Amino acid sequence: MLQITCPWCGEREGIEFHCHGEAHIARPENSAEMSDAEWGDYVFFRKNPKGVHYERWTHDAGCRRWFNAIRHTVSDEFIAVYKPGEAIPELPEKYRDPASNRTGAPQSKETK
Amino acid sequence: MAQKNRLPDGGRIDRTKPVRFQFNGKRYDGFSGDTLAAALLANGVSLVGRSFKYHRPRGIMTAGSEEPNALVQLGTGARTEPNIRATQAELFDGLSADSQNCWPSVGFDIGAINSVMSKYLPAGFYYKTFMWPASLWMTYEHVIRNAAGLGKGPTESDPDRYAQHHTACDVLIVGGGPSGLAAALAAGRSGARTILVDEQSEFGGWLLTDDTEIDGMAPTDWVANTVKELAGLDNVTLLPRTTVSAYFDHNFLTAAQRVTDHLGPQENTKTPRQRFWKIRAKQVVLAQGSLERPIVFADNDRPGVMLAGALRTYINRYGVLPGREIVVFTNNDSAYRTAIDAKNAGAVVHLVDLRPDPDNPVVHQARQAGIQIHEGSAVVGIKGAKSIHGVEIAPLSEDGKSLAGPTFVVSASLVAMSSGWNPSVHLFSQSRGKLRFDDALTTFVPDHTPQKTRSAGACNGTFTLAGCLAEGMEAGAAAAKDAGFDSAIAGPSHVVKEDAPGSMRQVWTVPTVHPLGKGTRKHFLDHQNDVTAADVHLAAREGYLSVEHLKRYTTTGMGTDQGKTSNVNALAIMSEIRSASIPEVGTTTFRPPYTPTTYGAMAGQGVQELFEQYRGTAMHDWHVNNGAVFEDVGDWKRARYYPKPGEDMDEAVRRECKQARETVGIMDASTLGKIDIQGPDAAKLLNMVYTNAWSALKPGRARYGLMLNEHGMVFDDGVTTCIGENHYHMTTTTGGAARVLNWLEEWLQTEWPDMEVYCTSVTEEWAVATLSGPKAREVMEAVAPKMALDPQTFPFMAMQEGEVAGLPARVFRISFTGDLSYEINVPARYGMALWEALMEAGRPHGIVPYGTETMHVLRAEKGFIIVGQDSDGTVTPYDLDMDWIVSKKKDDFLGKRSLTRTDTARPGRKQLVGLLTEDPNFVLPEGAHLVKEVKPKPPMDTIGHVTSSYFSPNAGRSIALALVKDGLNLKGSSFQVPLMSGHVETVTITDTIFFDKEGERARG
Amino acid sequence: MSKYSIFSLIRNAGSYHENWQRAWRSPDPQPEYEVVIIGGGGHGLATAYYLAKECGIRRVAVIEKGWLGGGNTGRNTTIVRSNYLLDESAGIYEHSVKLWEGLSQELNFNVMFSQRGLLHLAHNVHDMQEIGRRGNAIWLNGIDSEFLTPEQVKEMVPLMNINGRYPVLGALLQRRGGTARHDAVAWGYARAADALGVDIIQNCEVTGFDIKNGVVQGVRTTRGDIKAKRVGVVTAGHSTVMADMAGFRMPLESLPLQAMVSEPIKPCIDTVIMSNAVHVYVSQSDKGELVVGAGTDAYISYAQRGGFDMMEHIMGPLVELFPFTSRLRMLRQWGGIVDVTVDRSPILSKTPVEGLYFNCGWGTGGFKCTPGSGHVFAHSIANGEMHPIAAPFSIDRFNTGALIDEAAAAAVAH
Amino acid sequence: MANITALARSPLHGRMPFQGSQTQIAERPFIGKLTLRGNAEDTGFAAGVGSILGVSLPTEPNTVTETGVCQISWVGPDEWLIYTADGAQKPLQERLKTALEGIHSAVVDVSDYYTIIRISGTRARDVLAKGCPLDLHPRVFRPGRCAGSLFLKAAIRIIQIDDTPIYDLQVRWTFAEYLFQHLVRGAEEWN
Ligand SMILES: Cc1cc2nc3c(=O)[nH]c(=O)nc-3n(C[C@H](O)[C@H](O)[C@H](O)COP(=O)(O)OP(=O)(O)OC[C@H]3O[C@@H](n4cnc5c(N)ncnc54)[C@H](O)[C@@H]3O)c2cc1C
Ligand SMILES: NC(=O)c1ccc[n+]([C@@H]2O[C@H](COP(=O)([O-])OP(=O)(O)OC[C@H]3O[C@@H](n4cnc5c(N)ncnc54)[C@H](O)[C@@H]3O)[C@@H](O)[C@H]2O)c1
Ligand SMILES: Cc1cc2nc3c(=O)[nH]c(=O)nc-3n(C[C@H](O)[C@H](O)[C@H](O)COP(=O)(O)O)c2cc1C
Ligand SMILES: [Zn+2]
Repeated sequence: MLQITCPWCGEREGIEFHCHGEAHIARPENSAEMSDAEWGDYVFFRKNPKGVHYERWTHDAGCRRWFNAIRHTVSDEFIAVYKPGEAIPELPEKYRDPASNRTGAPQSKETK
Repeated sequence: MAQKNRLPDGGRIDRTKPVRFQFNGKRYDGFSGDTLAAALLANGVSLVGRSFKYHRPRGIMTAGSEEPNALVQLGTGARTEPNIRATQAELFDGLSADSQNCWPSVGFDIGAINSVMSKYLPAGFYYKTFMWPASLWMTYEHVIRNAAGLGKGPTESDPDRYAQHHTACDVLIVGGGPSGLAAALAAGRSGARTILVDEQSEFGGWLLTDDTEIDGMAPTDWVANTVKELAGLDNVTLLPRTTVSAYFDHNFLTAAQRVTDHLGPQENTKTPRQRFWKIRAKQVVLAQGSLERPIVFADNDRPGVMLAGALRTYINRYGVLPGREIVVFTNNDSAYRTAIDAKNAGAVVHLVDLRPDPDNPVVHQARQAGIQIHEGSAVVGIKGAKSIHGVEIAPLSEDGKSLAGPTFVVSASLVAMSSGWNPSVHLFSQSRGKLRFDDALTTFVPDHTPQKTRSAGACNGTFTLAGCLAEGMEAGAAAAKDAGFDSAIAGPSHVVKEDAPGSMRQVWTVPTVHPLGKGTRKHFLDHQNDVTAADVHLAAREGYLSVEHLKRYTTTGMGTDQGKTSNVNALAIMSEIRSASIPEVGTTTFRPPYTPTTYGAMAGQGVQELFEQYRGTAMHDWHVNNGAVFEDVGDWKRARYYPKPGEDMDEAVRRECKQARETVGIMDASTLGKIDIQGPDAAKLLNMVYTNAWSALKPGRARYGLMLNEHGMVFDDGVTTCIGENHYHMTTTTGGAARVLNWLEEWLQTEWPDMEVYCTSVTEEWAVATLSGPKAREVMEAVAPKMALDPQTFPFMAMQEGEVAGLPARVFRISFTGDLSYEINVPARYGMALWEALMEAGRPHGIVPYGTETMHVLRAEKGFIIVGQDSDGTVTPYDLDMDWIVSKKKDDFLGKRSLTRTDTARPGRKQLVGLLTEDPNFVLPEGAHLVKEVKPKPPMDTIGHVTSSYFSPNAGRSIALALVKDGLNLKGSSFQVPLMSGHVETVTITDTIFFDKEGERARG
Repeated sequence: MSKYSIFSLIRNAGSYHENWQRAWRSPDPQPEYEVVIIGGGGHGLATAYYLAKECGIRRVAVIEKGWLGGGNTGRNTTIVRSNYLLDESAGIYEHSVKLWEGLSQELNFNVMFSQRGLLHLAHNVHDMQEIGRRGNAIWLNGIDSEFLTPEQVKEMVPLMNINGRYPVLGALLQRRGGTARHDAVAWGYARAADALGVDIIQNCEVTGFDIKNGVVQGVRTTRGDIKAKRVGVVTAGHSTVMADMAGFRMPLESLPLQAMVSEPIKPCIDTVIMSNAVHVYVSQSDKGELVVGAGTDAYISYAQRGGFDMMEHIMGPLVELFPFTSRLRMLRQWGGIVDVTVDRSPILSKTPVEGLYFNCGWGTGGFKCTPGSGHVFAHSIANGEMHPIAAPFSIDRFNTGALIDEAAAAAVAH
Repeated sequence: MANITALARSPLHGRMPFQGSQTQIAERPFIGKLTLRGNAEDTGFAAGVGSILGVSLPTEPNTVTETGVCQISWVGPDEWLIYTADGAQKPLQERLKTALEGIHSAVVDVSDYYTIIRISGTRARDVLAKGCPLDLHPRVFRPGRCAGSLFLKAAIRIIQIDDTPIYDLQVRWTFAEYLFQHLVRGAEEWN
């Protein structure tokens, strides 16, 4: 069972939370002009990195808020949590992995 | 009966409390404080069970939870339990246990034929045979299955209760030996919330066996003082009889506490039998101690061969000397203490030491005590099968690979062996800790772990008592400090006088007169799964060289003991074969639980009638009292129909259906999801989540909507009503309530944070009774005299607030039956009052309560879909023939783009249509398929399937809805529906409305 | 390859089992192969075997970063069945079950394929509709399928509680379904493939691809570069990691899936039982343990272990459905990394890189398809065109929308 | 409107309270409850609410503010629950709505959506520990604190009233029976 820090409620047991997959996937605004492949990429294709992952969680049983977390998918360690709209925290040095284009902060700085 | 092996005094048993028990039907006596194993040994019972594969006679090898051999069936009837370690079962009056995996008795076991056949049954033999003839495999398998397994499971429900317990602490200490106790003192004194856990009945660990003084005190006195001090600290929780079973991420550990097991079956089952602890610890100190290694020598599995430390425990802790003539076989110093204690207890002792020239104070002590020491020698064979009557000893060559002299036999009934100690790194390893191989100790010790945990004492490879105490103290203090507590007052260090342990000599496989695997003798590694040293050689020969392959091919370490005594020996032998170092061979993965954990304890109290909630509406009791039959819809209990005496479901539903259309029906619709939506951007939100347009909806007006996911597939539907300016009341399907709210919140909180909308679930705030049928208005007039009910002021798809039966209400003129309907919402507390008032008012009009089944028929008569039944997550609005609800004008809504993908927009998809059977009385089974062409037998190409199917009393025939490929273009065509029964029904594709095609009644 | 049989067993017993051959060689990688298969799980090994056996391609290497069968093949609950709803799924899974039926003999390795029958329980009206639809679909696809009444269920599995919180209203039975000995499948394919000349290279990790002008040239490994014009990637939970090396994305998430076994006991459950509403599935292995599983943890993890929550979630349902298990004990719990697609159907596909084929997305239920998947994948690689049974499972379906949505339609996995 | 209070039924209508020597469990039916949503940083909102409630909203997560008339607990960064005497909730809702006219906010009556189960006594904490993962140790959780969490499969909101300890558990109508039975089952071992 994970222990997760809700940006509002603090450290709580993982069973109060739910994970919703990759964060920072902005919904395209020009979907009418997108090809099937571009649209399919938005709907279905994910980074699924072995390493640092930017993802979305909700504190369902607590404050019912969505928030973002940076978690390492091998160690399952939470590197940071941040509220929607907050700037993406800088990744500590030891997690930066130039070899993989899957890890590292998302391309878009949008924090939706 | 006399306990012939019980020493006249000593031990921690309570001799004033005799305890009677049964083993294999025979009565015995023991004492309070005994384990079953101790009591059996006291009574001279050494044959306890039979092994898994060869059915070899087996006795008691250890004194703890690592026991591989002495597994028994404990208790009878509903409380019977298989595979209980006799070494862990505490004795209580009336305990009854039996040997398992043997027939007809443990003494004479037919299955022992496998032992004779053993040369044909090496590791993995079953992969090589039982293949011909192929048709016989299931028969072979049947025989194999019956031969395997150990004990028998119960066949009844468990009469006992269990509980779970969440807790958090600053410092969790696992193990209450000297290291753990010292750690607990340090942590406890600092004020940190401390939990000390030990799986045994009392704290003390090895100190209950050993006699080394601490601060000039007998070790047990030191333990008593320490426990007393800890018990007096209210920040310390002491949990004896509790096994930490698992170490998960972020310092989450689970532990199973045996609350009443040691007392036997309880009449008052209100006390849980076991309690399952879920512990979140800021810091963990592992002080699990160490487990002694057996020596791999010929016939080392005979009843009477036990670990040296275990023998010492039986002597000192239980006052039992299980044999009068004892051979102690060792490669290290620690077993000398066993020899000395056995000698002092009155036994004749031979010491066989693999080391050619042991020379330590303890060796001299042993000599002085008159013990004969055979140096550089080994036990190379055992005389006796069900018990031991002689031990063969021979000197070993320098490389340890062969005998260096003649074998001689000493008379003995017991062999105590020690090949060194393995730190218990199980939990450390589960914590994702990495191990390091220690060459001096020839075993794995903790290296580093990413979690906040420390190892102290024997589990850390520290084997001196002084070292354990010091390390424990230090770990406890450091853990408390890291948890935020100042530990300056941890206390002084302890004074212990002891000798430094000498070196060891590893002989991983002790030779015998025959080359390994060639004689009749077997060198056991994994006693429970009957894996021998020869099996490891075979596995290596066949290429199963990886330690993981070795494990799986030979099953070593896969028994109920998880190889606690065998794993390191197996690795060592493999490393010799591969000429690789032990760390190169590596270990298998340590997994939870540490020892097997009761399912009941993990399930806790949420079983049987408390398994899952029954969600019932405010009117639930009425349905119960009026004979409703319920159905499960998610976790809701919904009234399905209300049979009159003698009616079956079909009859009841036909009656309800007719009456609801002819007079008026009433249904409990409280379970529908309801969401209050407010804010300036509410309509904007609705426009995004529904396919149709919402901007123009006026207060007091309602509209039906479909929701799609981003894949473009329908995932919920419902009516949303404008309650006031920027204020809406959304309804969802019963099953979709939570999903829809989460969906709205997801978009609002993550994608559209600037939208000014608040959503609040109000599902249970409102109880809802639906009146439906031509007489509905009459009933309303009776109960809502102040409401304007004429269709002009209160038309179809309108909402009005007011008083119904004197209760504050919101009334919606919406309809899922296609008849004149009123959905009356009142605060849930008045649900029952509303329902009763409506029944009362409806009685003169012939009101009928109807359940979900009738609702399904009535809505199907009108072709209204049920999301999840007529659609399944692969269906678009177009597939449902609902183009009308997809706005062409809106720029965007969720799922819009997906509707135009190549496949989604393709013609010929499965589309929702009506079906009429040729035989109007034949009701198609839901799930039946339409085929292009009926063949004598499958396969047949299908073109669609029936989603809903009922007998419609109002249409006077059966009706059905179906998803059919290109169905919308096939109206009027006939197809066939073959059924497994052999019946083939012809159906004609129609539109989906079977009743009141013009839709006049709802508007009425 | 010397043949295994009762006679060879007796003969070898005479020589103290000292003359058994290695089940497979341990060769050094050669600089070039015709086909390289990445991943020595069941699917990869089966692919290599059928390439050599049926497609005449013997210069094949299987590259495995750890030990053979150490991925999901070695950690699954071994359920085999072909009672899938959709035609495409029925096509591939039934193809597989047919291969299972002769597999021990074909491989000369007893994989202990046990057709003890498999029950899907229905606990509510919705479940009944679901099994009704699926049962008929399966039957019309020519696959065995039976509906059982609660009484018949009770007769098959007397220890089941059919009157619990969610009573059993019926069940769907596939008698030809059952279990198999998972490790033996990997070893059996490895031994048979090795005998046909396939090089099985363990402890060798693929770290990259050599791709020129969109065409694969070979792979980079921890034991050097290996050339191959055709490469099949069969790495289950690590598929997106491999795709990343090749420069594209996959519609997959890698989730922990857990299982556990009880202590072994004498036979008490003779069938495989799956229940979605009560959310647990159980069978009893030949060794006597109850093998129990449930759903995936809900977050991506490559840790190959699960959290406690999911285990705990299985306990209530397990005791609810089988009250006698309350006094049994869990012996071991473990986890695998499963690669899950949105539609819960696998991907067998060409990729944006020519010559590079992917076989993945089997998620929680690919063990049963080990022979079938290997078979059609081998033919696809050999012919350069996807085998007709594999063709619907292309990556492209996530763009066109032609999902094979077993999840949405039937809500059954494993 | 006629006097209808006699017609009202709570979810645990007819259930005997559990009166153990070490734990007591009983429903507190019919407490007025309002969900209040709004942006606490919006001065208009804060002032509007303050003018009606007489106090400022608790903005520290998981804390409770008492006014003598109302008990206001933090639910989320833009969400509060207000408990008040039965019958007072509607007028309060109206007054809040009026005071917040033109300010983006919501006041929703959820009096019947939830009920409250009070658990008290020396074993109350142990009973809660059987299903609730919150750390309720007095060093961590005190009177004046609240939190949303779980009790087994029921979502609950918990408020500590005093050090006895007394806790109020808010639970959805349809989970009240489940929660109550579990609490009683949990308490039985000590009574
Ligand atoms: C707990 C659990 C229960 C399951 N239950 C069932 C069930 O009952 N029935 C069923 O049908 N299915 C079940 N499954 C699913 C099934 O196990 C898998 O779908 C199937 O085994 C996948 O086989 P595979 O050969 O594709 O993958 P794997 O066996 O995982 O093999 C992939 C291999 O690729 C290797 N690899 C990865 N990266 C590299 C690299 N870079 N270089 C070299 N090698 C690499 C890995 O080491 C691994 O050995 C279950 C899975 C789990 C985890
Ligand atoms: N060579 C030797 O002579 C030698 C070797 C090893 C140990 N020792 C002696 O043994 C003692 C070791 O002290 P220690 O405190 O480190 O260990 P210990 O063995 O005295 O105590 C460990 C305790 O941990 C408990 N335990 C283990 N796993 C557990 C689990 N999962 N959950 C709950 N409890 C668990 C055991 O029941 C035991 O009581 C010292 O006195 C040392 O001198 C001597
Ligand atoms: C069907 C099946 C049955 C198993 N039975 C046992 C068993 O009887 N004893 C055991 O220790 N492990 C058993 N295991 C679990 C393995 O020991 C091991 O945990 C699993 O293969 C995962 O590997 P890992 O734990 O080494 O990561 C079984 C695994 C499977 C898939
Ligand atoms: Zn929170």
